[in-house]
Amino acid sequence: MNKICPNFDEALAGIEDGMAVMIGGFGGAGAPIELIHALVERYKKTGSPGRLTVINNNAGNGAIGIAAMIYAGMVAKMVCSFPRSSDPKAFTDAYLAGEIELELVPQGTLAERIRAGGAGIPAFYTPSSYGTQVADGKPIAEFDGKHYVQERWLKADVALIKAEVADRKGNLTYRKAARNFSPLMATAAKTTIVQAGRIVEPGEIDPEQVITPGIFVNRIVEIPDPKQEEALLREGAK
Amino acid sequence: MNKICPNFDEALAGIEDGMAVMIGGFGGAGAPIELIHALVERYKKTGSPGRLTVINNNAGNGAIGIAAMIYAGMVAKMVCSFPRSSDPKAFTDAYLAGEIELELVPQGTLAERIRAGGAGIPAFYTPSSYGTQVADGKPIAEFDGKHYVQERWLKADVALIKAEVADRKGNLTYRKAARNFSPLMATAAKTTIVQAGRIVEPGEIDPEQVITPGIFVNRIVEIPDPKQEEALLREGAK
Amino acid sequence: MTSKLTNAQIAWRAAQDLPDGAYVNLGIGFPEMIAKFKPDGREVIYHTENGILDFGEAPPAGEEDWDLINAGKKAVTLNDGASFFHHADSFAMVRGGHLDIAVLGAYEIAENGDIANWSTGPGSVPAVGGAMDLVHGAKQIWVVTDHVTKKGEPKLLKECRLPLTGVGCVTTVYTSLAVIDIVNQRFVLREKLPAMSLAELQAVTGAELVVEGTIGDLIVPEV
Amino acid sequence: MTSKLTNAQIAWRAAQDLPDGAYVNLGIGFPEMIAKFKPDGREVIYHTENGILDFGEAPPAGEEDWDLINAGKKAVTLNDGASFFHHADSFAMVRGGHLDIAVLGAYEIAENGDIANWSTGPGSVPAVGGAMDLVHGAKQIWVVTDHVTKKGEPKLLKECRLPLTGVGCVTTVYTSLAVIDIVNQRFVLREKLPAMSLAELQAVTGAELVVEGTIGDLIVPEV
Repeated sequence: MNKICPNFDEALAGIEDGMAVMIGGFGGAGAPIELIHALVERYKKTGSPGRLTVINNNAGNGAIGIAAMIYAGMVAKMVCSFPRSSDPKAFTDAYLAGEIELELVPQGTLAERIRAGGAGIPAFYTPSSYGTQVADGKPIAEFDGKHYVQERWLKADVALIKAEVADRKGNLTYRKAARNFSPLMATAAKTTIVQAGRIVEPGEIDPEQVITPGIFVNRIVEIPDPKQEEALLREGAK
Repeated sequence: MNKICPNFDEALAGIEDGMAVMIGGFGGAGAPIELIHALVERYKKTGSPGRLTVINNNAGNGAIGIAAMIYAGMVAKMVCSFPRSSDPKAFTDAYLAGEIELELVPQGTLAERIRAGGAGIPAFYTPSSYGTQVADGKPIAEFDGKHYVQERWLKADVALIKAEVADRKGNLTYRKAARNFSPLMATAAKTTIVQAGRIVEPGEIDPEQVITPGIFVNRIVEIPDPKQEEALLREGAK
Repeated sequence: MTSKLTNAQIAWRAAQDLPDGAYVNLGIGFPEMIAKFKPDGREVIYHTENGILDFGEAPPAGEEDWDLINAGKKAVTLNDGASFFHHADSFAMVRGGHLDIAVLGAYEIAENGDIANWSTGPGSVPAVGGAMDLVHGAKQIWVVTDHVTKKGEPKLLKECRLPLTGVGCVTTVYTSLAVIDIVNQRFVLREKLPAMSLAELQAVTGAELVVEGTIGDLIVPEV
Repeated sequence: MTSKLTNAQIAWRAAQDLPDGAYVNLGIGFPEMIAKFKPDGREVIYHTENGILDFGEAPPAGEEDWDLINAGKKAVTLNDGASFFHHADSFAMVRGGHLDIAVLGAYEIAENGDIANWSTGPGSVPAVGGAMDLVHGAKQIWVVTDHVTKKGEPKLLKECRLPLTGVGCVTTVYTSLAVIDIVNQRFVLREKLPAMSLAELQAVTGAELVVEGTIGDLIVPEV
């Protein structure tokens, strides 16, 4: 068992037009910049994969990462909780021009829907969004005298995530708040593709400290010294 | 903020007749033997707390731990997935005599119901038990052409769990497979009471390696060199 | 109209009510200022949606670690006893009722505890973040806000007009003019600026201010 | 009736079908024996409900760590690359379809894939454990079992009579006499003991055995 891929072509193989792609990260922390840009390059060269549904907490910042996907024209729909950022122009322009669809999901519901997708829970109830526009059209149920909204699981064809350390069996650790959605997304995608800053031998990650067990990971590509989205933006990346 | 209690009396204060008590452990791994026996001693001295509902994967083994609670007559009801063990006499006799009620819950559903209790999810759907007696009387729903059973969250008044390391703020780590249900139970009880093998200063547990964040913990009592239920049984404990 | 509190002063006032040992989530922006004014001697543990418990102050400029940020994407530091966790665990803390207090900003607050703080209606890009979870999660939901809009219109209303964030959830409102609890679907006035009469305050409030017992003086230092 | 496979031989036969790189949960008792017979050169990763992935063989007697056990409460060891997790994460692996294979014992299996393996009916203490989750979780559900009960009655039936563990979930049955896939709610015979005729096998099977293509010889070494 060796999940390590020698290059982006192998790591990103099989990502096709119209797929749903979960992308880890909250703000710049955990954004798998190198994986995203390899996919953007592929799209620019081959015209594919396009018409993607992208699932992330945000909707891009500046002109890198998910914003670069939007500028390239690869994204048909965003599923996110907060499509704003310090520089949300890429998404905002496309959205106001009607070129990109938005499914707005409260952040905790987004996290729970992804977890449910990975955990085989097709639907659950949450108090979040009850009585608001966001709940329009969703089933409502009462439990113990309180109202709740039924939400469905969220799955994806592919997850692109960033880990700090990985082994060939797919065990992962993350760095600080770069963990965020990534362990959930790893469970909810058919194919989970990881960029890891460092690859170690199985057993070198303490079994007590594995955050994502290898069962949830399909492919790993090693990216030492990965770019950090927020740092890039502050350096003025275009 | 100091959640450390100097003795069992303070740690176990407020546990009253009729309460629901979650107890960590799967088999002997993670069973908080010292906490349980302190509670049994209190019951023997004072007659309280009795008529308890105990939530654990199993229903006691031999004559120690949960089995000791049953023999003492403190337990009115067990909620568990597998009320068998190498020596299940305590539960079996009480059950067949009609002295103890059993709510049998599939193991994954038990875990998910406890997690839901801690996570504010009042109900969820699972494929588990669909079409079986265990689903009798529960709402069924169809999602994407497949049938699922609606299950409710499970909460408790008190959780008794065993950790390996704790700090005064309540951050916990566990030892190997002694983790099992304990991190879930810590989230689902009004009062979570922990016996920890070792207490360290806040910051000594790496923030990446905290398994139960302190927000879920109310009281801690230090029990160095705790007894291990399975080891006790094999030594012939009565 | 008399002079009113600055945002920093509103934050200061709210901070005085932080109990020792509380677990608190401070919303993005204005509510974040509350941490600065926590009274000495009280230990408060801050939660941020993106997976940190017990974070500390901002690091000095130039020493930021952009993998160590809060929900507002601002760099933070860690206190001893901090922990990291993923987003589902983070919102289990929120939704599961484990936070003592969540503090939010608001466009409108209704006397029944409804809050509108995420959308100014059609035409803008909607963004909700974690607010719809927070309003249903914490034991107390505080709002910090100017008492009126920039146009001088009441933000405290009989009913919200903007799209709701949550129904019946706000427990206390700290404004530029007053401190108001929401009890049994009524605005109960706890404190007001001493220079302002009850009638003056009522005139800029869109629903009845109920008085129960003494109205305290809202006195806040320069901060 | 001809001689039949021992449990160890049934386990050996099932083990030959373990694919390289598979994630597998072996049920308590008899199914656990399968791990012993895994063909060399294949890497199989074992999951246990109580929160371990990639555990290894039993430790030598006297070297057990009773905090390091499998779902059958037997002491195990860890392979390099193992991980620990809590029960909800463990069953997320199960229910979420992340396991390739789960292997269970059974009292009865029906031709539509129903399985009964948890209750022999009223009068006993019921115990279900993780079986009701496993039967709906793994991509393939294998059953290892004697072909008939101790009284010689068929365990493979048109319909189960005992309380069900799961409906329509079993994919392959490895018995003491045959290997049978369940395809489109029919028992499709893949292999049988060479010394046994199809008619003899059908006579101890409670539902029709469908033949599609060649029937292989079920040949198993002494183990």
